[in-house]
Amino acid sequence: MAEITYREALNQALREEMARDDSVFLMGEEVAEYDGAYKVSKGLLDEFGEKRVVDSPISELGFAGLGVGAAMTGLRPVIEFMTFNFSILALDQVINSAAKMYYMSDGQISCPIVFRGPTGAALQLAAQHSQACETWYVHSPGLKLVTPATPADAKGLLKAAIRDNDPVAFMEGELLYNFKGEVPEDDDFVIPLGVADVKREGEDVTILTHGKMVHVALQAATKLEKDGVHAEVVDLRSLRPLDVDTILASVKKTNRAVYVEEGWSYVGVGAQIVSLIQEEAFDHLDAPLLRVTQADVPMPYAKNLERLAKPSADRVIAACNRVLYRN
Amino acid sequence: MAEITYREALNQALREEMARDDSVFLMGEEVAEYDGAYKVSKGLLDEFGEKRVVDSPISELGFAGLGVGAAMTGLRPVIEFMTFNFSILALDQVINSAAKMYYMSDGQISCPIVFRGPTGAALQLAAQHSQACETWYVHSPGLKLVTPATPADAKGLLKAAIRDNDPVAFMEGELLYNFKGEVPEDDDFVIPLGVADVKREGEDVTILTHGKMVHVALQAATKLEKDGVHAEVVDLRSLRPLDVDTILASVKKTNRAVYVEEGWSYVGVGAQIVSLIQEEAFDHLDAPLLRVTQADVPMPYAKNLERLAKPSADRVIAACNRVLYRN
Amino acid sequence: MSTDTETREEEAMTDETPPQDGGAADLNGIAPERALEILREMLLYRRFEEKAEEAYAIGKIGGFCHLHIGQEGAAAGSILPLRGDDYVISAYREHTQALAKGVRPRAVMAELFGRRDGSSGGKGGSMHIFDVEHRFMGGHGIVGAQVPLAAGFGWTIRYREGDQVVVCFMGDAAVNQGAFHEAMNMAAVWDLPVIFVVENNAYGMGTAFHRVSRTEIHEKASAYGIPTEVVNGQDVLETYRAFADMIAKVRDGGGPFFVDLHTYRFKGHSMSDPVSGTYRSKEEVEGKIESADPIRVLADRLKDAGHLTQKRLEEMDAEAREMSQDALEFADASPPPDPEALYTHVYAEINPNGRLFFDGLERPGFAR
Amino acid sequence: MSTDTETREEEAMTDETPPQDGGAADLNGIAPERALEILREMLLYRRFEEKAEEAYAIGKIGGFCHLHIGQEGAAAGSILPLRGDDYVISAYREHTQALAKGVRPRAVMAELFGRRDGSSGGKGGSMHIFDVEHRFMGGHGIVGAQVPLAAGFGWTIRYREGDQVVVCFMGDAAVNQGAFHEAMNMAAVWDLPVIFVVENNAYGMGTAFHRVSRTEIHEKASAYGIPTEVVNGQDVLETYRAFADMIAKVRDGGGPFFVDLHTYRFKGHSMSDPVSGTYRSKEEVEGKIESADPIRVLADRLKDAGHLTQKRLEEMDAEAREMSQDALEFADASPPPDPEALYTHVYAEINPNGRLFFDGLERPGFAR
Ligand SMILES: Cc1ncc(C[n+]2csc(CCOP(=O)(O)OP(=O)(O)O)c2C)c(N)n1
Ligand SMILES: Cc1ncc(C[n+]2csc(CCOP(=O)(O)OP(=O)(O)O)c2C)c(N)n1
Ligand SMILES: [Mg+2]
Ligand SMILES: [Mg+2]
Repeated sequence: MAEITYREALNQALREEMARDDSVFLMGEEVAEYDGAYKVSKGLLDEFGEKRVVDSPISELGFAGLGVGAAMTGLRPVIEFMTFNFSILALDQVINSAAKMYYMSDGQISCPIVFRGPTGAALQLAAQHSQACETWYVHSPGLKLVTPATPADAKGLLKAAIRDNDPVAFMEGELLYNFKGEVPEDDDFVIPLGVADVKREGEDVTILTHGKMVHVALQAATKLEKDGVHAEVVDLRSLRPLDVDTILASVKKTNRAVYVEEGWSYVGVGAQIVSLIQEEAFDHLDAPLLRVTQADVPMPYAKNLERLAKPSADRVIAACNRVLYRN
Repeated sequence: MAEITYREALNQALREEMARDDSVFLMGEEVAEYDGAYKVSKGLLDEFGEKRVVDSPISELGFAGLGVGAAMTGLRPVIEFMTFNFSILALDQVINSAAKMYYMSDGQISCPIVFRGPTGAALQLAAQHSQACETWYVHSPGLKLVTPATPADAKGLLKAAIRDNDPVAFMEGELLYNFKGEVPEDDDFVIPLGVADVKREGEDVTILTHGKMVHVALQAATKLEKDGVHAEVVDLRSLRPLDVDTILASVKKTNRAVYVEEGWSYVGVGAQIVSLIQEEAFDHLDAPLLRVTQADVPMPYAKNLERLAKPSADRVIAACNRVLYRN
Repeated sequence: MSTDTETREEEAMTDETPPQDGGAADLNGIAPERALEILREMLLYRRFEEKAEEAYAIGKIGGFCHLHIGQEGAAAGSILPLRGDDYVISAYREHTQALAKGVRPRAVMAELFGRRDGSSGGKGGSMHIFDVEHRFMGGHGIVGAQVPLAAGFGWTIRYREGDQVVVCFMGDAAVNQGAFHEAMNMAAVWDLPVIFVVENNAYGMGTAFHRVSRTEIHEKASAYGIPTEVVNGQDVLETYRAFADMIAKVRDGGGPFFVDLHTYRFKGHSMSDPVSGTYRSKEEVEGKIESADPIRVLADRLKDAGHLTQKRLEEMDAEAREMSQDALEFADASPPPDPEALYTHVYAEINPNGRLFFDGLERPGFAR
Repeated sequence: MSTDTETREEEAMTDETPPQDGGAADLNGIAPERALEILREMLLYRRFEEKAEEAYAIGKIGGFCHLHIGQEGAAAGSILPLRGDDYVISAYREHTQALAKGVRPRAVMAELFGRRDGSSGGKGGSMHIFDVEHRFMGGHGIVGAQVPLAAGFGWTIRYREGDQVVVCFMGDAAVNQGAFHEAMNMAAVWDLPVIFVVENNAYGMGTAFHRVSRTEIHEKASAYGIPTEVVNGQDVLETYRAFADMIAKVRDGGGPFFVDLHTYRFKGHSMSDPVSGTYRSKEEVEGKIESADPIRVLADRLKDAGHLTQKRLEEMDAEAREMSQDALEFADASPPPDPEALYTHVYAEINPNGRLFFDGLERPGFAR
């Protein structure tokens, strides 16, 4: 085990998979000469050369499609979106080409490609640069979606995503890149997709979440502990495939749950999880399932407004108290 | 009252609003000389001229953005997407420009624009031409989404959408265009957004739905009647704004509900409605809320497979029986 | 329709060094035997699609069905010079292009019928013909979306240091899509071995090209620095010659090309659209059928050069009708897909952990 | 920075008929008084952004902040010839363009600070400056997305038969976006009164333009048939002259123009990026600052022509520093937005029926 940052963990995963499999290449804006806008690809150009670490023009739709074409013909592209905000321009190639190719061709042509980059808000980047894009990517069958919250998960899941034979959206967090944590050094440290991680055990209430919000949930759980409330924090890690068993097991233990996500509420990920839980654990619920999300507004620039717009530990605590009928 | 088709109802709404307000214009592929790919704009070119009924190049992102720019400067564009499948290419302008302009400019620049066209599947159009696009449009605040199921709703709601001061996605159905129904002739027949319509009354179970699926729900309700089950069919009509009161009133009466939609399940519209109901009517529920959706596959071409993939009256009946604990 | 890589390779060779005998000179340097094969191919495309038209009329084929009739020269002339391991990708008007690349008529027709023996098992239909064995990469329904995909194929070839060539077809209306622009630029920047071919039939549905562009198709590559050729697709030998030469250059590392391939659609945009109407006159269509039917043009050239008799032509046509009839009967006899097929091939990898499907439907043989 | 429509109108007139006296001949036909105003403007832009830079360094400004320093000539020369009712739209490097169009320095600085008195009430920030009174239409963060919007403004002008002109700015990297391509084509097809200006500073972040294009910026409009001009943005008088003439043509129905406006960024891409590094050398940047500072270039021209003394220049500079300091103090004194502002202006119309917000948060004064 070594303590490294989330950024370094991603960098290691890329380096190891590129060394392991020469069909893997990285393409995106500023990934090569600039070492990546957020330095995730630091040093990869020097190590693998410009054939495998490629600076693209600002053509999200075009290079996403080029990546899909490369995947259709046997390569394993890792396409970096500088942030997923810009990937909305590329969504047609993700949904209509990548996600459907295997089905439309009746299994003749698979599409092993990873679309990665930060999703959600950082600090004061305002409305167009602060979106959580999970909903747009998880709705369509044929795609997989992974959202690591820690350095270890970032490394293990990115390696799994690159080895997976389907298109995988891999959503990181700009505010997570400097986050440090223990990561196994083993070259073959891979975390299979579809396995949630109980980041903290508890029996009073389940806090379900993914990505950046895992840390907000953990803060909330720590504060709740002081109030004698033992919250369990379940990090879904991968939204599709989804570890339904772990979700249900936790809810059946605590009989109440809160979903915390960075994005908007309407058809947010939490809506799906709530719908699933109430269908499959109806008789175990002692309270309505609640959700904590971004305020229903485009993200404002002003610091004070942005803070109000984002989910906070206090809002998570309030929701937990509500499902616990405490005040 | 006159009996006309859904297509004619839309045509009347466009004609009346264009006659009423010279800032309204229609732009899209084939809307002028060709009278529209589905003939919705029949005769409008002759009546209003090429300045106001405009054939565009196949540039969804471009003409959606041009429409937003026109709306920002005082016009009221109606942008037709030949089908919403193609609008995924334009989503950036819808989400990042139209939906956020009013907020980013702190109320200086509003964006009164309608994006309209058919959503969902028709018959055997296969994976890329058969998508229900509601989820991609309803997630983001700043947008409104309307989904009429009948000629009267089509006319009254399109007129309201054109008069609304915000960007409105108006989703029709290719298979609805020939559907006939009574429509008031009154020139000022407008149905306000945000008002659901109980298309059939009943007290045993609530079937919630929108758009094309309203008719599948009504078929199911008719068959259930024969079994002595009185199903209430609530057509949401507008998904944002959403008539929560009518939804809750019905569920509090029947204590059980099923959501039927054409699209995929994961973060589908039904997920949101289920999440909302269980939160706001938890104690009234005698059974889990169930959902009937498209099979989780890209739409297949083969007739038999397509039929299996789509929600059917039988699947709705089965779901109703489950929530009624009948078999 | 030949699928044998070697043969095609030799053919390509022949094309690059046309024999000077046998009146090849009159045939754009193409050997008469080869020209006759090309004629046979085009007759098949024509008769095949006429059968599809009949089948559609009686409801055996559903959905959208876009016929290529009138544009056969564009397909034969550009695809037949390719090798079996070269790639072809197109939009939704691709039946004859699939045949040209070697996909079996039976497999294509069965796909149009939505049957189990179709090239995509009935899941793709008319707009989504795929046959990876013959490197026919679809069949795509979103106008312009195939262009970046083609660049990706070219990327792989360059990455693997192969000598294959990609031919990417699109309609004239597709050049107004952003995807076209972004992909052309990348193909130029990275010298990708792709020939971007606009089948310029002058209309996108009911929209004449000059109504949605101030410039001509052949000017559309100027902003990228990609060499451009204008070719008359109604003369298949001219087309074949031009492509054989371009393909050779691209194979030798000559980078991308752009082709404004002039052609004409004899039928409506799709089976549900009128042949003529406000957007083009009956006279215009009839005039084109009269003067620029690629099959007639080739037959006449071969007759004039003394390589074809009316009798031989009729024999060849009879063979084409037979093959098409055979494809039709095969398709009609092929069963619909198993209901279970609905759930197959959504994902190439069903992960052992976690749930991938959320529709609550029973999946026979699919845990998740 | 003048905001008076009339004045600007007259100015525009003057520009179209340059006085032959007062050495205007040496000044690209621009009257010396006008040239001095332009200098005053550019000094303000420079000092204003230097203040912003200081404020960012001490955390008074957050998020991304893209400075225009070095490119002031491009803004002054292209925007000052406009009328008050003409439209300007840009990307995220737009502070000085906003000032040029008449937005008050105080309002712009307060927006950078995210304060109540900002041009967007603190909601937009550096990348989203809007001021509809001065027809400054933002401030857009998605590369290329402003280009179709600009076409829409042009559409409205044509629709309303107005004589206003739209100037749309974008960076050199934006020409590789599909949105640029689609919008340029429509602008040409419909003769929209828009001048599309590429501020060609040779780099998109760390990517030199020639690494992502085989052709030059000025070749990018050839596929659309839009007349193109190449202008040296570091010489503001040349720029002003060129734009005054183009604007007059567009106002008279001359349709769209495309401009390859050569300029150079003296600072890093944003406050968080290095000024130089692997992508451009320290020497290159210093050389440009030495030889092509638009303020120095103009001051020298005015001095050589005898219209400016060092003393006068210093006085003007002092005024600019004062105004910038005033803007800074005003912004710093302006309170943050009310918490309630979080919920205002999401929708222009709160429908009486139905729910629009689903976050479960209390909205003081918002039923729904
Ligand atoms: C992005 C997108 N927009 C619209 C459509 C609907 N559509 C299908 S074909 C077509 C016309 C295309 O014309 P062209 O590219 O010239 O090809 P042709 O049909 O002439 O072969 C249109 C508008 C589509 N399939 N995709
Ligand atoms: C669609 C999109 N992709 C990527 C980005 C991230 N990004 C912001 S600015 C920039 C470089 C743009 O360079 P250029 O257009 O030359 O403008 P300049 O910064 O030089 O003024 C990039 C890649 C973005 N904002 N939008
Ligand atoms: Mg065409
Ligand atoms: Mg630049």
